[in-house]
Amino acid sequence: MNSKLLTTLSVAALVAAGSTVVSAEPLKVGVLATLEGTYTVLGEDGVRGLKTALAQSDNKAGGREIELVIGATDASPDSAVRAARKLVEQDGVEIVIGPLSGSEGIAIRDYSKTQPQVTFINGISGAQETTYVTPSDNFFRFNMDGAQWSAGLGDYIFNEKGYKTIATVGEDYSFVYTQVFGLVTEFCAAGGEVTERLWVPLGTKDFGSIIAALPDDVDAIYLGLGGGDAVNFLNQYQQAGGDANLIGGTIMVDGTVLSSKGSAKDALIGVPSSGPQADTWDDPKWQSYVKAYQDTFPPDQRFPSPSLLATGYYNATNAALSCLNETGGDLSDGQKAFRACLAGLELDAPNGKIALDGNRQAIGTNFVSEVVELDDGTLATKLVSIKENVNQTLGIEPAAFAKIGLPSRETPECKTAYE
Amino acid sequence: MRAFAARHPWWTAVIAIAAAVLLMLIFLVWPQWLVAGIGRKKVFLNALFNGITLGGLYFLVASGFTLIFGLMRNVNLAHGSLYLLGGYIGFFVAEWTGFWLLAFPAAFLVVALLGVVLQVVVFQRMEGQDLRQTLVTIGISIVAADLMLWAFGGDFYNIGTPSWLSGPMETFFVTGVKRSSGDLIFLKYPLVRIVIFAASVGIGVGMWLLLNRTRIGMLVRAGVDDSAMLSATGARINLVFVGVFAFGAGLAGVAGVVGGTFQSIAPGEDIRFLLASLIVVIVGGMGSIPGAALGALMIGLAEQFGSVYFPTYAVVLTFLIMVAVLAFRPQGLMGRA
Amino acid sequence: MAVFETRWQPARPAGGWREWVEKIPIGYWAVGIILLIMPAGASDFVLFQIFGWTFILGMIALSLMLLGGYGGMVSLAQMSVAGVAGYMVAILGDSAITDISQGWPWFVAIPLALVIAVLFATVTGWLAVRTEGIYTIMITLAIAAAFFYFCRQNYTVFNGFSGFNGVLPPKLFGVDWRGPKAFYYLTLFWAAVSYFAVVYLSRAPFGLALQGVRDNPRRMAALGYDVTAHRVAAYAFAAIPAGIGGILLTWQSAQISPGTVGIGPAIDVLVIAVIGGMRRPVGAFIGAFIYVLFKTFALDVLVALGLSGERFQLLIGLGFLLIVFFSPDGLLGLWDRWQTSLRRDPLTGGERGAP
Amino acid sequence: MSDVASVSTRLAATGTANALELRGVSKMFGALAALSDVAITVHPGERRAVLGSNGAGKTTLFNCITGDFPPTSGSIRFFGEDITAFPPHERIRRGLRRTYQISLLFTGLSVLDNVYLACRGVSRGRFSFIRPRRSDALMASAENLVEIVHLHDVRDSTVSELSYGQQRQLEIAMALAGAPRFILFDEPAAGLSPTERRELVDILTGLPSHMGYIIIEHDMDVALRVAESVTMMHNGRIFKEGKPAEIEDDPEVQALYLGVNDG
Repeated sequence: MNSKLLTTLSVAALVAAGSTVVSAEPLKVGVLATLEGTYTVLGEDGVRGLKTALAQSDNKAGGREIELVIGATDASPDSAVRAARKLVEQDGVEIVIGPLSGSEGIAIRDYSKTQPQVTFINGISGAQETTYVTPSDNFFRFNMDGAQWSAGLGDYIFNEKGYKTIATVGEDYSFVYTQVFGLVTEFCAAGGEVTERLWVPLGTKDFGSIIAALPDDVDAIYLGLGGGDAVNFLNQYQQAGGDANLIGGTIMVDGTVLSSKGSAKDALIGVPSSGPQADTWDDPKWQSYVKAYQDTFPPDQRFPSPSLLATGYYNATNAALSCLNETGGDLSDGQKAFRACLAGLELDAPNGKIALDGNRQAIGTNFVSEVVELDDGTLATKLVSIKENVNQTLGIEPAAFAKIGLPSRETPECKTAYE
Repeated sequence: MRAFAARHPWWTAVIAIAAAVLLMLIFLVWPQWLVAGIGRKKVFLNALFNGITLGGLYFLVASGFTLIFGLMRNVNLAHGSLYLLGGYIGFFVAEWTGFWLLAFPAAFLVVALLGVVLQVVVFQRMEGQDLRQTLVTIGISIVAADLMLWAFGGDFYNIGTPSWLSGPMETFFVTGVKRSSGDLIFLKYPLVRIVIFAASVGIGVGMWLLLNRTRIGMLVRAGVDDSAMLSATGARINLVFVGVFAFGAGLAGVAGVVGGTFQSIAPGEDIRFLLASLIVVIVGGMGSIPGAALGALMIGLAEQFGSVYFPTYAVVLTFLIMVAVLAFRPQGLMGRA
Repeated sequence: MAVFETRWQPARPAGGWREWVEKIPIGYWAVGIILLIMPAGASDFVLFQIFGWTFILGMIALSLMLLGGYGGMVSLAQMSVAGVAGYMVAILGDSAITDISQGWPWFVAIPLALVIAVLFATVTGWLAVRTEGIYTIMITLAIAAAFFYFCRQNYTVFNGFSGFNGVLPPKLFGVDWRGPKAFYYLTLFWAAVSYFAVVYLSRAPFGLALQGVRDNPRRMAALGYDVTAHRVAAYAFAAIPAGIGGILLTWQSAQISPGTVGIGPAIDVLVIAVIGGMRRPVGAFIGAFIYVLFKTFALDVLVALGLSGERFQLLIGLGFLLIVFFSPDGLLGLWDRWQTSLRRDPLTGGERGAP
Repeated sequence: MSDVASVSTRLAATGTANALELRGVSKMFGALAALSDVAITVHPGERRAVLGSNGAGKTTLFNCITGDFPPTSGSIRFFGEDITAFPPHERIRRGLRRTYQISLLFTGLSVLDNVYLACRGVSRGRFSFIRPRRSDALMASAENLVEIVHLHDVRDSTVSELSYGQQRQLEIAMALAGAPRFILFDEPAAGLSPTERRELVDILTGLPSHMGYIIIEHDMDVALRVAESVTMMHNGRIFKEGKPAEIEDDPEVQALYLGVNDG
């Protein structure tokens, strides 16, 4: 708890709070997190990120005590809207932080339009259309979307690794479409070629035949799998003696896979991937954040280091806290001042600076990393390249970007230039 | 066999031709036009063998389910939970002792013991009340799923294979010819899958022998045919019931170890394998061990061929098979009307 | 019957409206009036979320009660039937997925959605009734899973994993039917219609025959009834309340996606029906109310008690288990037993007032 | 009443045919012959008792006649019409009824509903979604039948609440539903108290005179009071036929049956 970040933040809090009186009534903040069903572990780490941020600011912002109300979802949009409705309409929260998964995010964006008096700050949901198509005025997203999380990877594997042709294997749903979207636009623009895109149903457990069907005339294979599907793939890939070059999507190398029990994950060592964070980044701000996370929770109640879910909720919470401090906890007049602050905020996050665009979508830093084995035998991601100022159109002209279309099984086409 | 041929000459011909085509597909080097038509031989052979090995796993899970149902008319919708528990136990035993093989008896024993408890505490009390059993076991599976999530977390567990089992082995099946040298390319196949398949065939044959060649087996089979007859044999019946339940549950535990070895163990796998068992026994015929084998093989093959030849609807394919069977043979392929 | 016509003929009083109204127990009046004036006092959240959701789930559970309680066929596919109707309203009507949604007017889209749901249920029933008893539950579970996977994989019609968002009720008579009060009355109306339809049906020849099939299919066949046709027809009829519930559910969350029709929700419907009790239609709504309260507030209660919030799935499971273990007829069964024990004379064990 | 009309047309068409005519009826269960070469002729309005020890094939005979288990060989004619291959509900629609030895009632429904279902089964509108009114003709005849079997006091009770004897009476009411022309009673007196037996005899003797039946009964008192003729069965064969008095006095019968079974 003695991190530098903490000090800076609390000093800022003191300065900001100086003008207002501390006796203001507590501020109710709602949290939407996946705490039911298969993805419970992920939601729990998100909440840990949020609690880390709150602990750093002593549960206070703008002179007001923060009162947390948690709403549990099961990663389905139905449950997310229901939980949000309870937080807003029953518990009367003024700020909602969350949710976690892509389709939940879209549903909450739609819901936020019916509740203009409440501010919604996205947790970590990463669907592109949440802020790209029909954005909502009171929905802010301080994390990048799935396509942005691919930024830098295409360049890196083409130029540094020297892969000219790749094939992709991905779970058949929107998040992976979006990730492949980001990869393909960059990789193809650099001159690479994507020969084949295989889509496997979400929840595929036996990849035996899919592994045999992987093309053997490409330089590398991109894997857009997550959780149990990823673990199963890697396990069976080893059993089949696979030796192709692999590239990982963001959730292929996240904490759930890297901390899975057994040796399946070893197939990932040396695999390049990209995402909004690199576990072993030596940047002091990142290091102090990791330490704060580790200090807030005992080792058996957390991951070895914060997952990107924790970081997402952490950043969202910090954005809210710093703007509460700046406005002195003033949420009057339809939270006008608070929202103006959020829109103009440049968040000095542990994973790089984050600012918002006109759709209240993050423009941030993306990390290309490779999986390494640490001294204690655990796996982590090691930074190899940083891409800053990644915006939602991936550096492509907005008009040209719009012409590519929304991510799907076949979109985008592999082209050297998108115009 | 000859009687079948005499009764159904057309069917016999169709089956013989299909078998011949299959054998040719397996052993001949594929000509160009065939590769152009349905893809590489390697893919086909892998799908075929993977389908068979996956079928082996499904058979292990479903045979316990079908045995329990066949003898006692007990519907145990917590069967998937037994599978999952077996997987977790197997992981920890293998991890602590360092012996993969030890995971099997350990999982079998613990889960079988749980089976005894289930039979004595739950099923004996509500014999003949199908619906109540179903509901109670659904309740048990909900509770068990959360207890296991509590105990083992949401992590993915992968039971490590010993080094002598890891990696692929070269087989004598030819997948193609090297264009440059003209050498034959042989199929490489994961060793662990071969071993696991051999084990499930072994267990299947063992079960068959047990049922058909031993006194206890006769008693069980008689019970499957006519439970009224069995109750006439007196008090021993309850003991037989407990034994069979324990055995069926133990098999699910063993299957959990197998599944944890070549797939992985995590929350949600219980429902997946419950569904798989249901479909296998509906297709094969409730209460029939050969039916479970046939159903498991069909579902395994459908999943694997589906996953490479039409991945989008591969998951739905197994259900279509089930619907087709229900429509034309509601009692299942090997079930008695 | 001509044989006996000359003999005794019971004299029956001519039943009029007034007498019919007088026969309704006071409790019904009380519940009805409370439900009608509820919006005067209750918050929007209570109206929309608690009661709206209760009525919707109650309707879907009611369709299961009709099949299970009267027909003896426990179907886990009722959520899928509801989902078909919900999906069809999104596909045929309006949603944010303009590429797929046809944008047909409500008076075409809604009836058509219900018709398709009935067809789906009929096919499900036709498959399920080919086998008996416990098979039904397994086959319908498999069908529910198949429907879930199909929706998730199919993009051309069902829009795959994402499903449809922005599915809103039509602005009829200038009312925003998704407004809390309007939506409350909308769901209350359809729940009441479904409830009374099922109550009415239970005493009609079809309903009686269905109960006969439940009690003794062999005797029913011997009496000249076509048992299979009755069972399939029950599936078809039960699709109507489920379908209406599905459409309302889609409107309530303004979206429908594979998660809405997954295996979890399918089992939840069974949990609701069983908790309430499958013997009488009202059980479906009692079960739904308890389920909704639990889903909404269990986390708060657990946290308030200082327990970890994650274990509430365990609570639901244990509660369900206790009920099915000790009272297969659900809470209604417990209530009935309590009532009988009150009526029973503690000394003689006979019913009071009985000779 | 269209049913009655159609029945009368059929009656007219078949003229004076026998109510029931069995020729060479055999029923095999595997290698076991439950019935061998049975021939029985019953005239319209005739009341016949079938006697015999357990396993003599009496209930199997009923199952063959009603179509629950069709015979292995032989033919069955009902009022002149060959019904050997008909499914059970077709026979029901032609006016054949039976009661069951074991109770096959709808235990979750009321007495009146049970009888109503029986009445409805042989009429149209089995799929009707419209509730019957009290004045409905079928409902009236159901109430009437309930009255005939002395169950009027308990007509709204659930069947599971009835005494055993009342359940047997209900069975009879259900067999009388519709327009029966011929009824098979399978041990209607089994398990009844002496009072209930007297009631049963009243009910049976009070049936309209043109309504014939066959009754399987162990209780000789009951059987001989309600039957005009008697068929003795033994080991799946017809052993003797005659008037009650003749059978009672027959030494062979006494040796075989009456002596060992005192009813």
